[in-house]
Amino acid sequence: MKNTDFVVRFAGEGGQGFLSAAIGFASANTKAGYHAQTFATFPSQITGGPTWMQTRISIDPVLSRGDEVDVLVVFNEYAYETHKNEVKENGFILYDSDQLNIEPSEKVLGIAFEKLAKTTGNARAANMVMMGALAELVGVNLSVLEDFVKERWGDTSRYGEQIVPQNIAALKLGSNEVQDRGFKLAEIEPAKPLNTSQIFLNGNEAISLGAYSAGVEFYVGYPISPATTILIWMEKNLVEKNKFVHQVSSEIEAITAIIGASYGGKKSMTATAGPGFSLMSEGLGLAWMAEIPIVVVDVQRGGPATGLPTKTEQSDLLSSITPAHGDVSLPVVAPGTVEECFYATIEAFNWAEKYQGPVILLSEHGLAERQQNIPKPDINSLKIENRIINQSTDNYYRYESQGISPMPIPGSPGPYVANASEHDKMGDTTHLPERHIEMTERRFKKLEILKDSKYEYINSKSEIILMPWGGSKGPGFEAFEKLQEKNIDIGWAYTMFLNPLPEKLLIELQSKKLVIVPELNYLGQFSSLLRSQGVNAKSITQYTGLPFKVQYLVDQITELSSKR
Amino acid sequence: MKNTDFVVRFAGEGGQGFLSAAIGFASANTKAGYHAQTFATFPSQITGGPTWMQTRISIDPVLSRGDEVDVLVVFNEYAYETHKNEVKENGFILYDSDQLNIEPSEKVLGIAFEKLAKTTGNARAANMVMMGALAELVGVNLSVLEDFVKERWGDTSRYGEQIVPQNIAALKLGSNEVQDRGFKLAEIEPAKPLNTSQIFLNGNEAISLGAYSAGVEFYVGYPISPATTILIWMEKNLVEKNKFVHQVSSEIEAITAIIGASYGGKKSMTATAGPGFSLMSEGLGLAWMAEIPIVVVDVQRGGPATGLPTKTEQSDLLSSITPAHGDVSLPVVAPGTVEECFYATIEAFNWAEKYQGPVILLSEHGLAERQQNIPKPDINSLKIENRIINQSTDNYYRYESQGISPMPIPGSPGPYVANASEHDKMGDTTHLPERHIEMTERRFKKLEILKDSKYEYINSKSEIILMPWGGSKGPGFEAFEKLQEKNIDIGWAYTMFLNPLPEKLLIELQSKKLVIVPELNYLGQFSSLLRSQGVNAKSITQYTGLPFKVQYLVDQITELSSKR
Amino acid sequence: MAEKNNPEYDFKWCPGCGDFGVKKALEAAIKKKTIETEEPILNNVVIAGIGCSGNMVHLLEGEQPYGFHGLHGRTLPVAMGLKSSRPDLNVIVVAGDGDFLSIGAEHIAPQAKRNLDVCVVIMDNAVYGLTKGQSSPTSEEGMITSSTPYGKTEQGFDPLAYYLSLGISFVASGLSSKIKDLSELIYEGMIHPGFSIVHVQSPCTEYNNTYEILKGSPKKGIEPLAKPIDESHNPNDLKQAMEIVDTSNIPLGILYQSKVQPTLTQRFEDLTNKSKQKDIESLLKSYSV
Amino acid sequence: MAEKNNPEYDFKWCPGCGDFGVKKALEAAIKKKTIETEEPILNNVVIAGIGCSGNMVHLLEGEQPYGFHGLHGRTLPVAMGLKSSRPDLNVIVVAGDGDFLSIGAEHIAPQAKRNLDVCVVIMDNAVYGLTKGQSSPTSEEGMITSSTPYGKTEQGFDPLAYYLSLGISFVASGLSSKIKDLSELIYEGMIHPGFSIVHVQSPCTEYNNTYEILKGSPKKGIEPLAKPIDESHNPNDLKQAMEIVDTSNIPLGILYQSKVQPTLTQRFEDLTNKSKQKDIESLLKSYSV
Ligand SMILES: Cc1ncc(C[n+]2csc(CCOP(=O)(O)OP(=O)(O)O)c2C)c(N)n1
Ligand SMILES: Cc1ncc(C[n+]2csc(CCOP(=O)(O)OP(=O)(O)O)c2C)c(N)n1
Ligand code: SF4
Ligand code: SF4
Ligand SMILES: [Mg+2]
Ligand SMILES: [Mg+2]
Repeated sequence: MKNTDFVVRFAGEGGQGFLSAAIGFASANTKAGYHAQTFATFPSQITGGPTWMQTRISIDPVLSRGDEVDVLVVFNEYAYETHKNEVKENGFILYDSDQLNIEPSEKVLGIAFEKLAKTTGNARAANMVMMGALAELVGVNLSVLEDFVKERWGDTSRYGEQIVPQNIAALKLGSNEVQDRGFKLAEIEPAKPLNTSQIFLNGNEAISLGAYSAGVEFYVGYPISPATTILIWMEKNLVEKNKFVHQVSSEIEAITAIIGASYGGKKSMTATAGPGFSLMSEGLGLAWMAEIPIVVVDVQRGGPATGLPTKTEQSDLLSSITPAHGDVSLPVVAPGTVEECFYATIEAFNWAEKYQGPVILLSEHGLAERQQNIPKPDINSLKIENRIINQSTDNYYRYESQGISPMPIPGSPGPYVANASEHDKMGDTTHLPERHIEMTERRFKKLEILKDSKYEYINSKSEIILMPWGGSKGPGFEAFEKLQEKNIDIGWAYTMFLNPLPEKLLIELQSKKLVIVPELNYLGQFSSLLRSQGVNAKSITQYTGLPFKVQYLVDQITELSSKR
Repeated sequence: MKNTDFVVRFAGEGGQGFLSAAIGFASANTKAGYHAQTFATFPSQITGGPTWMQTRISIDPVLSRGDEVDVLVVFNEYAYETHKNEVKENGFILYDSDQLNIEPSEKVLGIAFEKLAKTTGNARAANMVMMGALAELVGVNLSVLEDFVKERWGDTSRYGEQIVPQNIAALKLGSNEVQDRGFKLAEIEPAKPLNTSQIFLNGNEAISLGAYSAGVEFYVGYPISPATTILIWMEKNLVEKNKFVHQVSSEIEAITAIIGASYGGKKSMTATAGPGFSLMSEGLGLAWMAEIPIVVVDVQRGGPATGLPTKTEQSDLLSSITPAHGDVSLPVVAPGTVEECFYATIEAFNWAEKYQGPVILLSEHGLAERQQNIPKPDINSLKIENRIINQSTDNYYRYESQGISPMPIPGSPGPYVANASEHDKMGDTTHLPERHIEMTERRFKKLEILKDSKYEYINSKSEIILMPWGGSKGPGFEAFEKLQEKNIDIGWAYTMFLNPLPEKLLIELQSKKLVIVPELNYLGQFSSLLRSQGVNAKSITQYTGLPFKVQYLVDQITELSSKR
Repeated sequence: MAEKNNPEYDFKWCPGCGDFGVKKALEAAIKKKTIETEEPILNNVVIAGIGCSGNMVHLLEGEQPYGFHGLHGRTLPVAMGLKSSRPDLNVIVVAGDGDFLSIGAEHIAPQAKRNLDVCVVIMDNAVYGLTKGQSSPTSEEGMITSSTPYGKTEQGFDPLAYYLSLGISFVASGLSSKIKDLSELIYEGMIHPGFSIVHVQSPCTEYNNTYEILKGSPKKGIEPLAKPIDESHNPNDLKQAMEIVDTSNIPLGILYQSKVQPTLTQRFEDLTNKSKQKDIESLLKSYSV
Repeated sequence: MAEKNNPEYDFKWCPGCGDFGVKKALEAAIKKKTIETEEPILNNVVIAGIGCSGNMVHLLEGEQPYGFHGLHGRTLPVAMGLKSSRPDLNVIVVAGDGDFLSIGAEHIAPQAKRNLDVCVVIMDNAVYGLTKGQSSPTSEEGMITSSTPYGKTEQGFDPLAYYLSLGISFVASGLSSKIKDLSELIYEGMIHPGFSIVHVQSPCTEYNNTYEILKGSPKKGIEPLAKPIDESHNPNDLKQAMEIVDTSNIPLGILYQSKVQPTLTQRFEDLTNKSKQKDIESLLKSYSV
């Protein structure tokens, strides 16, 4: 029997260089038409420290990191001890016998990566020996890696004549070594033909590209894991005429600066993580009150306060909807996959410009740090919303209508005061009760136009619905498929649009016996939100700093749904 | 028939000095054993601007400001035009004929306050003329005011010999004027004997006294309406050995400074309002994470962002429970009356010290600015909780147990790191999943000990329960009494302890057909919280910047409960 | 909306408040700039802090500029976002001493180091007016206010010395009652290419009436605290400016001006010359498998 | 917990990181102080910022002081709360240049004006270490970092000049590799009665290795940037201190020290002498009807 899917985990010390090999291995396979996803967990220290990364390869799109490990590649003793028990019964452990020694067995195979590499004349091809060995182990055709090598280092003017043949030789050395010793998982099925070209990237890159596609013109931010790479992307790519990007002195400066830029007519965004997001509370209230479109990306990390900067969690949902004092209910869009990171960012901008206010894009460490192939977006088919700008010259009042009103832009007609205090139609402060009523209702009524968003709804007749959100979508859907295989009667609902929820979906959910929400937090934040909206929802929670495993979800869902 | 209750409204221009008269009138009546409550709304400008204040006097404790006005006293044209329609059918309008002229009628009476006062030799006794007239109008015995005058200015060494006889003469002049012209509401019934001595103060003073009684040792804050008067109180009264008070540079400094002081072993507090509260988000998460007891008072004002600084609202509830990113659920205590402001503050300190974390005391502009008589607290009967301090010298670990553990105090044994990052038993940073699970559960488990708090529960068999919170308690209870008079089958539930709710009460509420929540916000924040906890709750909302009127509640409740 | 006529706006300054003078000076400066540059008033944006002073943005009379009245202490970041993305606008910040130097103090140095091209007008009354009379950073040590009933226990903060030490490229000091001089300073600040601050003594008649001290009183034999800078002063000389601040009580005029530092806008333009023009297709292509 | 032994703690500085030297110096200074004052180590509290540098609080070896590892940028307010309410403690702040001078910059001036009696040790590597190499306020203009790929577009911030301009009552400058000197500076800062800052050049070998520039290299003919302050310098002379900062690149030693300003604790004690002792009964009584 052939394999359709396998997981390789690489574990060692940060700085040993195997991380790039892991990504390279994934990338090489995507070039051959396979699907790949990487998953990594980093230590908080800068260099060194126990690190591991896992790559899952499949002939179908990859939904989760994979519960179990088919092949474990270890580079030191500690890594071996920590990870050995996660290898499947019929899996293998490949170790770098230059670095450590393990009692050999039919499961355990040592290869001296660097020593072998040296025989090609290039000691730095050690990674290639490892990859060649791996390809043989998991049954990937060596040509996949050879092609990758040729493309990666093919530019001889840059890399010289030697690198490609040396690396290919190294691949073969590794592959032969495994073959000679008779280790093999199973051949992997050939890749299925894809009808769109693919790109390979992580969630933060997808968000950055999404923002660029949506037409972001102004970005400022303050470094914070795991959002920093968005700042870095922008600093590199938003340096253009009529655009502006800058690292500012704090998140408070960031949030108020993007409000200033948007007030000036520019599509504006910042990205941060929990601690920075909390610092933005007051500014978010200002954008809501003065009705200024902005997009704030919160790439969630673990825990409250400084928390767990390098771990994943979905625990900022409640505070992202009501981050500040007073009556506010901020629109929240939460992507569930790397692909959705791209589209959700565009939707967030569209929402912000349409309803004229702040929108929270709620991503996660687990998405930000995951590398994955996704279909290359078709830029021409994107629907980009742009702000309605006031053109009227006489006696136009920004806040007069009850509903969306065109925004005047400084320099053009219709001057008004953008005011964080309660105000009248021209934006001047007022304390009249009738004005507070009118303006409060105006602000909330605008949310109505966001209620027709898209959602997924499968097996809608079932009385029990599985509805994860954000990055738990992947393992959730894999669990859903497994439950269906088992003929368990369960439906599937999913949307990126968490607040306001798509109206039709909400009405559907309200009629269900039970909505099960897998989510990575303690409080069961989304289910509590659903209950407050009249849905009988119950969470499956996890707060380990890691994503769900599929089997855990299958077990939990089975238990919950049978109780009823 | 005699009266048991009346309302006088004073309206004019800020700075005209009638505000002190209004408070004096209330205070004088409390000295005679009546109950009084004032209600004021101020303009945002500093001097001048339309201002009014209302005083309600009753033979029973006063629950709300009073829906309708028995006597309106006006000092200018604008005030007359603005308020004239709020006078009861059989009420009166008294105006200062030194300042304005109104068509006389059997309802409208003009007196030249200052001109008359001059005849006593003291033009500044104009307020006394007004009060004398008022006493006669509402049927309060003049001796009540005379006694007040004697006490207030009796110190002849300070005020001279003349003031008292002049003021008493002025009172009589006013009173006679009304008598001569035959105006009269009705005699008020004699005051009922009180068995505790009373104090007369506003909500912020009650909070300050409560904090002092609870043993506050450290207070820093930043001015903001309507919380500033707490800072001012502390600056005056917390200047003692082993205590510390200071105006700091921002709310961010305030929140982190009180955390530092509490870490050092001191009972610590700050007070703020919406915008300042939002700035404290990150700090509140720190106190939750590092388990540092603090009390943060949020005196709610109107609106999001800068909002409505001089109006009342109850719209910070949701953001006070989850003010920050990550899994947090902050304990919230919300007083409903001036008296409860005192006791709630003590409870907030008790909670903070008991569960070792931040507690939010959620007050309101409407309580802060209201003057009221309350029974003088019996200091000796108060239950004050103090922190359990580590005494153990060997190998004590602050975060080892699952449950409340004694706190080491710098200078004493048991050094640890108070850490905003996830940590191990000694407070050092760690990223281990098992530690994040353990510590998250530790933090939430501590809330369990707060679930046995007190609550009110009347007519508990009814299927429909009325359950206001905070300052809506007063008008809510008055409405409840009216509904009972009408034999409408409805129960009453109330607690200051909004999060976590008293467990027994919550179980009760979960079994009810409907819980009706009058609250001053748009979102229906408390009912949404109740629904998320399995209670079928529905709000009566109002977002005008003003408190509820009783009749409005009676109508709304009647409608809601009959629909079912 | 050409002229303003707003019956619902309900804030007024107290009689005699220094901010009235600042308002007149600002109106005149904006007018002068629109005339000289022939730009419409709509190209002006006034960004206001929270405080009595910040109400300026609603009280300006005549043809209206754009306005922004946001959060306490956050004028500069809003101005930074607006000006860096819209260099064509004339951006003016108006704020109080509490707003600018206490809760908002963190935002000054960054703009100084970037040389953000906005003009800041500070109304310093050494007190928190709008919250009814607490101490502010510029209140002197020992000063009795509602929040310092036994006297302020912090040294007073010297804003002019602070601005100079940060190398802010235009620093001037004015007095609210000298409207014409003040207007000229604000105008100079607005046309200065870079970060400019006009720090105005604007007394609070309600909580800290310093008119007499500032202007002096020949009758009572009180020397004025605020005096014009000597004509011989060279505003390009930072050292000299610092000495004036050190020795004179409240110097009035332009203390320092430097035009050599590039503005943030110019700095960013330099970057755009260094980087390649991007487009979404080429960006996507760089992620191709 | 006498000695620290914590297998779960998972942060390490990179090989060669300057913070190692600062750690040794700090340990020695604390030790010296506990010996000289015969106070237990438990009277010491180390309040750390967020950054590589802040991990100091977990890495200190030997007998343990108390520690506080809170939020990015908020060391000073925590120290203010702790020290003002517990003047008996020895409070030490350790933070990085980003933590202290960027997001936390607003907190410096207030402590300077109060003369809060804590000792601050800044590990300046002119870069954000923990977030992997972005620019910081002290990075020089034009510096290439991950967040400034075309060069930093802000002027570099001069922390020593800034401290002096605020009148901070003890300002010293050190180098992480000169452990003994540094330890002495920190010790002096700790025993100084008032606000003291020891600003340390502590290179980041990973993202901004400045060892060679700072220490110089006779072999390569590179003059050291960091040089001891001339012995003739009088640290009580603020003007002279400012000149040194202006002219020398990185002066090492005590730049300024003033003992005349009262500390915040002393200031507050003065108040308590002015106010009457209160008790709850008399306070309640003042509200009697
Ligand atoms: C975050 C926040 N904290 C506090 C306040 C309350 N507040 C309003 S104005 C003000 C101070 C005003 O002083 P200043 O800036 O000197 O202006 P002035 O009124 O004296 O002109 C304060 C503290 C607020 N609006 N927001
Ligand atoms: C509010 C907030 N914003 C951002 C961060 C992310 N962050 C952690 S450390 C750091 C900068 C560290 O630089 P520095 O203070 O110079 O310390 P170093 O690592 O260089 O020692 C940042 C931005 C955070 N933890 N909290
Ligand atoms: S309080 Fe002071 S600053 Fe405010 S308006 Fe009145 S005089 Fe002006
Ligand atoms: S990244 Fe730099 S500052 Fe951080 S530990 Fe490594 S060398 Fe030190
Ligand atoms: Mg002021
Ligand atoms: Mg640094």
